[in-house]
Amino acid sequence: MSRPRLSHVLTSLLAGALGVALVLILLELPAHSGLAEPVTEAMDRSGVGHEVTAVLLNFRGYDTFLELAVLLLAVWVAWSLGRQDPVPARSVRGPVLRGTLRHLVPVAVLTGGYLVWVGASTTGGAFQGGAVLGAAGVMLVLARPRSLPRVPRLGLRFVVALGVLVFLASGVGGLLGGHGFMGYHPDWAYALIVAVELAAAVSIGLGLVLLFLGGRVQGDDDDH
Amino acid sequence: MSPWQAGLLLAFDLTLVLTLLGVAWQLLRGVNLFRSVVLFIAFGLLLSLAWVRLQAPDVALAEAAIGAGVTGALLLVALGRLRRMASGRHGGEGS
Amino acid sequence: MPIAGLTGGLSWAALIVIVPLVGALLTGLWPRAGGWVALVVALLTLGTTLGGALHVWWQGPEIHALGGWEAPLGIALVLDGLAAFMLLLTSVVGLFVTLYALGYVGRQERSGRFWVLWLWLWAAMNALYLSGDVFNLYVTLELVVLASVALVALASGGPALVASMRYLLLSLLGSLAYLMGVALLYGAYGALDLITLAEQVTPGHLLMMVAALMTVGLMAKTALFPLHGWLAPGHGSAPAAASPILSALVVKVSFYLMLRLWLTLFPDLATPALGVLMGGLGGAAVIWGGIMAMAADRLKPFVAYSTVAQVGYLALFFPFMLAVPGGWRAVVFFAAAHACAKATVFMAAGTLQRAAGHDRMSELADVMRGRPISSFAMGIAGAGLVGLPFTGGFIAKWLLVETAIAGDVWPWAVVVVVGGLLAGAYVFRLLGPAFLAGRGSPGRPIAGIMEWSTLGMALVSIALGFAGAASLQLLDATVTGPGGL
Amino acid sequence: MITENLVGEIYLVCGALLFVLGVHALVVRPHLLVKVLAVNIMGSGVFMVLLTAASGPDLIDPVPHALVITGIVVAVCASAVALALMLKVRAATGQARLPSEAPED
Repeated sequence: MSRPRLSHVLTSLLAGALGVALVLILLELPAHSGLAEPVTEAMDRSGVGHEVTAVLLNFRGYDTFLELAVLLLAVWVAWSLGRQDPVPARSVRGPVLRGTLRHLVPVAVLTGGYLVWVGASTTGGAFQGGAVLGAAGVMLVLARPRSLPRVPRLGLRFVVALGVLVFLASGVGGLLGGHGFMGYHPDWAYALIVAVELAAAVSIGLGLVLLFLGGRVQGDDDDH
Repeated sequence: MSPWQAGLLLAFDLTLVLTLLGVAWQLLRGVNLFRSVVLFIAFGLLLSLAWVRLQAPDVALAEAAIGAGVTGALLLVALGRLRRMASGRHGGEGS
Repeated sequence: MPIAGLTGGLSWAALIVIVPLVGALLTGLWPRAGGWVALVVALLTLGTTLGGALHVWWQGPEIHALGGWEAPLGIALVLDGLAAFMLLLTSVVGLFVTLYALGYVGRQERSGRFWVLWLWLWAAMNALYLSGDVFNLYVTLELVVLASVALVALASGGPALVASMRYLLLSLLGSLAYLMGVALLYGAYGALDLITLAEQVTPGHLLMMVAALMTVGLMAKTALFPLHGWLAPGHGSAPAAASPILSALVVKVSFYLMLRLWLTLFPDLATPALGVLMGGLGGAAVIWGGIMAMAADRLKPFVAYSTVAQVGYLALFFPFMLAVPGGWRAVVFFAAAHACAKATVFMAAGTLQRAAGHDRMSELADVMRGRPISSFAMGIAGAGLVGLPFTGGFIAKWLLVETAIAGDVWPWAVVVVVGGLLAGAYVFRLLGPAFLAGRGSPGRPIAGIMEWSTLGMALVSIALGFAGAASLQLLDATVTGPGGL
Repeated sequence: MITENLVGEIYLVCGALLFVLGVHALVVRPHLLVKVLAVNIMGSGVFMVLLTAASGPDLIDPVPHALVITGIVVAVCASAVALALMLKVRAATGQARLPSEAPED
């Protein structure tokens, strides 16, 4: 038992030293406003009114694209790790949850859609909206684990990948149109960004539900 | 902003930061896994409060929904599965 | 370094990212068609990579401003000599591994999983090599980590799963240390673009902290000496088609990023003491890995320990970078030579393991005699690992020794030579039994393409021996910091 | 003006400490679930530094906001994979922790 303790003490000391050094260095940081100015200058060419959305979907759209790819890859990885047992073994019984769900799910879908929609002009966006959709999906699964909607398998995979597919198509379109990979024609920027965000929100929602399920849905082990 | 308000906000910030650090310390001790997970969800919600204070409402929304909500749900499910494996009612997963 | 203007239209850099990504998406949608998609994608990727490399060769580096947003605001793809070289290496090794895997996972149950993960990994590696933005590099790093962890875990079984878990946690630790470095950089300079940052950074406490966070984080991923614990069990227990990818390519990814960061952001921080420290760690890895390989009794862990040893040479870029301008190029060439040789050895090892039904080294002689193609390929690759003449490994070690002597840091030449002797000893231990007279048996049936692709990979490692000068010239077209190392 | 800076400094210090707490727990705590929590806490610390370091005096810089949102999604994906892997490890080895045969072998 003494050896692990020694290594623990050592780790604590090292971590403490790292903390002190980090704090000292952070307190010396100069005050500046980063990229706020270039962002403000470019806003009128971005197609949307909200700065964070402009950065996420336009200026640094490639980051967001790869991030959607991370989510998709995580779903495939969870898939490849094999089936976990379906999430709770029994459904939650009783009228309360059913009744709540009947009202809650449409509200959640509306909220999700709304969040995506307003993301163009104010706080909100694909990720927040997608997360709300995902939460609604998780509730549905919790309430009715035995009767998962039997989406066609290819269809399911397609919907999870939809965000990446639409974003990639838009990005390649930008490349062919001479605006650079992941670029938009300024006149089309708004429409394309909203389309990408909607597709992304749907994929994020479904992806989160699938991660929650631990990968593959019942009756969907067909890749052999 | 009047000095009063500023002082109040500063007190709020200090309390928030100390609570965050305290919660993080408690949950990372890992004495009781269920407690750790619940504290983690609370940590996520407090964190989104901090993001609001740092004038980042978008991040606050994402943190509350994804950081606290989805991660919390994932953790709870994983914990439930661990417990079921431990109690032996399931012989692991069927892959 | 002249930089060919910003390209607006079709760009090689963008194509090199798009092609494998489309493949990854297609295999995700139709896992059954994975093998054929992968083959087509491998050929197309090799084609676009060649095109990109020729572009760099003739016209210099290409910088593609994504979305038309120029550097401080947007993200740039940077296709320069170093990136082109690594991309080309990935494509060539990737093509042969794909051919090998066609035979290996072909009709196996759940082969779809392998193809999806492998193509995602490929796309992620290409994106990482091309990214010129420190935050974007973090996202691509995470993609690489998730895909490679899952490849290790494909071999379900206690040791493989524990190894992949350890690998995942260490990688996440490394990624977040790297990200903390990114946060510090942004806090201090308000920029994320590598080239913009390179012009602004000034040596000081902050930059030292950033360098320490990023280097230690990436060392863990490269499995450089004190942080190598996860590599041997991970690479040793992964499926045979995944081991060559992990050992030959994935380890090089974080090495590449470390090198890239030191060339652009931290050249002023490199001090002789640091060179001695990192070189010393490298030397220790060479010796330790060699000894562990001598002691291993199963084939795949044996090959994995050889990777631990060979990764040690990569750390020599620190002392070399200081000693000779452009001295790091020898190390990059070594990385390529090692990648080709190690991919061959792992592929041959997988074939022998499947043919024999086990990989206990003491009992493999029969199968090695009965599988002359694989054994011959392994022999060539083994010669490459040792650094015998007529292999890429020979040229690589020659360049390393030459650089060490030219820079008057000859102790590192001793490390290279001693490491070569150790490698000679353990490679002989591997191949020796095959030369003894005895019965040969081909063992269980094996898809022919597995053996022929292994031989092809071995021939590439010989061909590399003739590409030394050209490689160094390509590497000259690398975008570096103002320090101009 | 002084309070403005002070507020930033409070959060910067908090970010650094969260990061360090996470590193410490990741190394020291044996249970894999706690290790996953530790990774998340580390990430939160980095996000806090990132958000605070660039919240300048007058203009609000939206770029770190976008980066942190990206980071949050990446973190949840990594956590999901880590948890799934943890369950596999638990099923295969019977315990949800890494065997302690030292990392130096």
